[in-house]
Amino acid sequence: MSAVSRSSHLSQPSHVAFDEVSHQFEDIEQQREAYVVGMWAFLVTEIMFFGAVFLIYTVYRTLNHAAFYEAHKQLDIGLGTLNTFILLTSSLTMALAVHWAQVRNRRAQIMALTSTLGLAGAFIVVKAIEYSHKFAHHLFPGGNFVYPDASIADQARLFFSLYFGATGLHALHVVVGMLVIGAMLTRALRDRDARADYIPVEMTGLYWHFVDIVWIFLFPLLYLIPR
Amino acid sequence: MHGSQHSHVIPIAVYLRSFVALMALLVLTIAASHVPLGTGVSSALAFTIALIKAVIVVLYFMHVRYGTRLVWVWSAVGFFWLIIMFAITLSDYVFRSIVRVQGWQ
Amino acid sequence: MSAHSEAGTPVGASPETSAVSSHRSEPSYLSAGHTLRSWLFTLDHKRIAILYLITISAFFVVGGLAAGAVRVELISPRGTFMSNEVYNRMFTLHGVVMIFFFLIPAIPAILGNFLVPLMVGARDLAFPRLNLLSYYLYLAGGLLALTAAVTGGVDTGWTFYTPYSTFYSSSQVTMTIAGAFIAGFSSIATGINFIVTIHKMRAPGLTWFRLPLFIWAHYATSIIIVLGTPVVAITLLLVVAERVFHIGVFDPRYGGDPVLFQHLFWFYSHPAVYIMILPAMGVISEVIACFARKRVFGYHFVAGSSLAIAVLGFLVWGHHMFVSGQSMYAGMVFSFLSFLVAIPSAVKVFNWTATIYKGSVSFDAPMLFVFCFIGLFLIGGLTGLFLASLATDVHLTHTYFVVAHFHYVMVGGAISAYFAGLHFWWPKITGRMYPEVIARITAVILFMGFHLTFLPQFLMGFAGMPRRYHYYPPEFQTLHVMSTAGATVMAIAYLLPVIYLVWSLKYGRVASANPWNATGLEWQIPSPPPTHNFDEVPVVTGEPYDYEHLALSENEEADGTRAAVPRPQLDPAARGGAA
Amino acid sequence: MNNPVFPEQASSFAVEVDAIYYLLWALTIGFSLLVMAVLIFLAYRYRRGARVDRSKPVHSDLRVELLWSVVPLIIGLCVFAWSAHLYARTRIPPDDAMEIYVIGKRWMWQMQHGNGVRENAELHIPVNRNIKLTMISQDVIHSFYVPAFRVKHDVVPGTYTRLWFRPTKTGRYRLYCSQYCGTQHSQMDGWVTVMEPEAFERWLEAEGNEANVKTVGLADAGKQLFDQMACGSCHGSNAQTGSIPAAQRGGSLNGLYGSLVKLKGGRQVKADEAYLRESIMRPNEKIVDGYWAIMPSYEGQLTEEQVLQLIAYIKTLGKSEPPRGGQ
Repeated sequence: MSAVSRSSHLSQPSHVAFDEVSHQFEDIEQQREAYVVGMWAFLVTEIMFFGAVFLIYTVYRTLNHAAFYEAHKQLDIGLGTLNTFILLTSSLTMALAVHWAQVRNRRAQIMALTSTLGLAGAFIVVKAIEYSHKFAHHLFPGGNFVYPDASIADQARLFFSLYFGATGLHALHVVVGMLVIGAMLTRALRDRDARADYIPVEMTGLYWHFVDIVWIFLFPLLYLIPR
Repeated sequence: MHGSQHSHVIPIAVYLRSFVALMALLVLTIAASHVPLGTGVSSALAFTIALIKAVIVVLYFMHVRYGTRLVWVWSAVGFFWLIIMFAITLSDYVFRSIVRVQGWQ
Repeated sequence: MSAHSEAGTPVGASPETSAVSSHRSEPSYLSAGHTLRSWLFTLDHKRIAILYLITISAFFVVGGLAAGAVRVELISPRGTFMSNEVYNRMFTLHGVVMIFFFLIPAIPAILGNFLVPLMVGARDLAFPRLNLLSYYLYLAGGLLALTAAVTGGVDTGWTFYTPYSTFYSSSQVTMTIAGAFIAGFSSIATGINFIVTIHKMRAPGLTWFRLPLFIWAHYATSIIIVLGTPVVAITLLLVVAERVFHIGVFDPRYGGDPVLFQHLFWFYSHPAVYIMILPAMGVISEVIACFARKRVFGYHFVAGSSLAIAVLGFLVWGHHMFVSGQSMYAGMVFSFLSFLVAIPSAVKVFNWTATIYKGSVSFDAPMLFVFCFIGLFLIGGLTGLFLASLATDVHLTHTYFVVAHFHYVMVGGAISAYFAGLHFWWPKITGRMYPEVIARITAVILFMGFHLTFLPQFLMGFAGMPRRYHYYPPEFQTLHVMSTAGATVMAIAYLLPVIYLVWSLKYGRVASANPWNATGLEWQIPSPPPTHNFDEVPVVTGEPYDYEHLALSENEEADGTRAAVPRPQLDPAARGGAA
Repeated sequence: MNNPVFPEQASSFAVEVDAIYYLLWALTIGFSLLVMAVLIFLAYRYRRGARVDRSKPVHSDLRVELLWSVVPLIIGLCVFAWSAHLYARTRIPPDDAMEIYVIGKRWMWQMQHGNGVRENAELHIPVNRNIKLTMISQDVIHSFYVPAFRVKHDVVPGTYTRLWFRPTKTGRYRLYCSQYCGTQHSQMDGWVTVMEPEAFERWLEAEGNEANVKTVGLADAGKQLFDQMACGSCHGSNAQTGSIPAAQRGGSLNGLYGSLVKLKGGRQVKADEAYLRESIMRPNEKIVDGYWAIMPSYEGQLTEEQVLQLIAYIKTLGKSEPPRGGQ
């Protein structure tokens, strides 16, 4: 840490532009690492948050395996696979966006962020299509839940509440991710040349890759239940 | 800590290679789901494939591979705690099915 | 103003004149802006700590009143003041407010927010805006819980066990859970802030083993907060989803399992009790080192035991569920691990006791609160073993024995340490000294009142008095009346500090920068400190708690030979220098 | 009134549980007094101003740290081992125990004896006899707690939980619900009356043919229900040989209770109450090898009491006939 003592200015600047070092940090390097470690600490909370959902799902799948196997046949594996492909590709484009932010290639960064945003939108659209199919078959556990095979209707209801719960929570995180990527995109468009500080884009990338990892585990657990 | 490699720029080739690996694993996991290996084995297989994909994303896309030791710790601690939570809670459900162990009278 | 520490005058010597504040160049953080906006939208960690102090004290009063109501109601076996419904809402309100809105945030949000940046030599926490957001999340959660309490209250107990909370309770469960859910994110924000600040913003030369133990304790607490809180967040969210959408997640009719709720709830709630006690242990280490004039014995072991508690704390939650339908073998695993987690706490207490050896002890109020802490925490910790050992837990769980155990650890431990810390750092926070004599009396009253309140509850527990009982068999009445009497004495002991600390704001003696001659970076700057804490980033060269010269000189000085000159931990000449 | 320091010991566990309890109190008081005494002595001896040797203060000593880590650990683990061993005995009921069913419902305990006698908030049991309680809740989680017997176990909706004890002293002992279950949680208590065996038999008979209580044995009620619900069409003895094609037949239930059942997929499960209840409520969960998942679920159609009656009836099946050969 460079130890030159900075003259202390009294008031905290109201708006901290990302390129500057905020007053409590010594230099840009310390600030960068602080933000990355802070982001990872936040991702740890998200990991535990989704981890608990996966635990509930795993316990109930072991308790009601037969019913869950039958109920999961209602899910459309094709759309699930398509969504996985979309999200993995968006993860690639996001990583490229961070790369180009680091090398300060503004045009490429904008192109990458736009494609990530587009792919995220596609994911939400495919998800909406899937949900509409489920609603059409009265498989939403809210009001009138109807399941053809009466003997496992109750457990199928539990399966679908876990399905809607987990994928709904994930979709919410995807939407939040889209907002943040949108903000990065507008910021990049507004600037004449790429900013020196790529940390905000890096943090958006970390968040987006985490959302992708959640889906990586969600897909086999929900869609590929073995016999 | 001075000079963390954080500003290290990763070549695009690394990203593309990781992406190809992820695609291959996606195809593998779907193929594996059609092979009747019995409940336990195929669940474990699906989980390990997903785990490998997740590790690729964490190491290469999230730059943990090139981050400082601190980032290593904080990216691993979350998943490690999940293992603790899963192992102990599921052990309760497994033990419940073992009604009585002889000799413990 | 240089980072020198002034020549601190030993306690009790001629009182500092107001000259101290006149020759400082920058105004203190308290006088750096008097508009409401400067307080409500401050990014200064010290001001946010003051906002937390006021709000948390208000919630402490609410929780205390609920406790008073419960204790008064239990004077007679057939309670005369309240109906069943009101009694159930009162003990739930006491539980929810005291745990989610007092014990969990108290020391980290007030003392931690104020002192962590000062102790590591930083100008502020890593993310000041996240810190302000944390306060407003806490306030929003608190107000939500209070509105729920006022508009009908919640009667599920602070544990929200299903299927009662999801299906049978018609009270304000959803709103109260929303309050606790939001307050959980406030706790997460504070945790993230501390982790990054302690990792990345330490002053040059301040290696991990030169950090004060207060920082070690808060680092371990932040790890637990970050790893545990999300699990209870999703669990309570699912309870709300069950109440609103009837998704059947913990409902046996749909293949669910109510015991799974208990697993997930206690996965957070047991580490949560370590979130409450670890910061308290950090305070005790600081206060004991200062008033015993000696480095804490076995510094590495005390620091290591904080981390050990944080890790082991996550493995033992099952001892809350020995009779809940959990399998016998899982119970044995949890019981074994629960005995292991008791060891680090015992090691800390033994190390504190060994610190006094060859020290130079002065019995100021903070030190009396420390003795109060050790006395009560010993009994609290050891009675935990009754509940960790399987056979006795079958008899004692769900009885008043458990109530007595966790009050000994939470009230005896965490609140005594909170008072010790509040009195110890009061001069640094407000620039005023608290009245010494009455503070010591408060500590003694607290110790007496506490035993009178909770020792009878141990006996009731062994005799089989169940928890949360509104009507109880007449044979327990004498013990209940003793407990209520003790509760009134304790109420006095909690009321006194509110009075004399507020009084000291205006009439207390003006405090010097280092009234206790303590080591530590926070004592090297004027009190109350300026907004940006340090003019130059301090360079730390020595070990923490360097009291050796003080212990010797103060005792020679006792027979009037030499005035005490504390050798500051800082080396003022070495300004800056490679980290 | 049992005084709180030495409460009444009325079951075979009580003496040993209390022994561990008093041992732990001895450790607690011992360690607390020791530490407080050392603390006060040191604080007094080294108080500021006292003229005492403070040279060469000790800051750390590995030996001492190990000593006061390992010694408490060893003591702790000894207590753990003793307690765990006793706990194992309290959780595994002996086979000769007298079977009583307990149903917890919001704010009242309902007890059912084998011969159909039903009691609310009261339980009459013979002294010096192993008693096994099979318990289930109809709504929220309750907890069956008799302090004098030192036994407690939660009563959970959806699964059977077990509790066993052996009363050693006659008398009336309090029964509590110790898991918070709502508004009148504190009024959900009752009494357990331990009687001499002869007095108990007389009481059972008197209760049995009490004019207003038409008591049908639990098993007989089960048989009526079994016929009423036409379970025999798939599981009855004539179904084995009758006209129903093999694909739609359920297995014969003779001698099923207590036997080891081989499931599809190779797992083996003991056919205890929990297995029977699950097979009635969620039949598709455990399919017996060689049969198909065709049985409808009776969740919601049978009350807990009716399920208990069916199980009591199934237990009597096959007792007269020789147990079936390995399936």
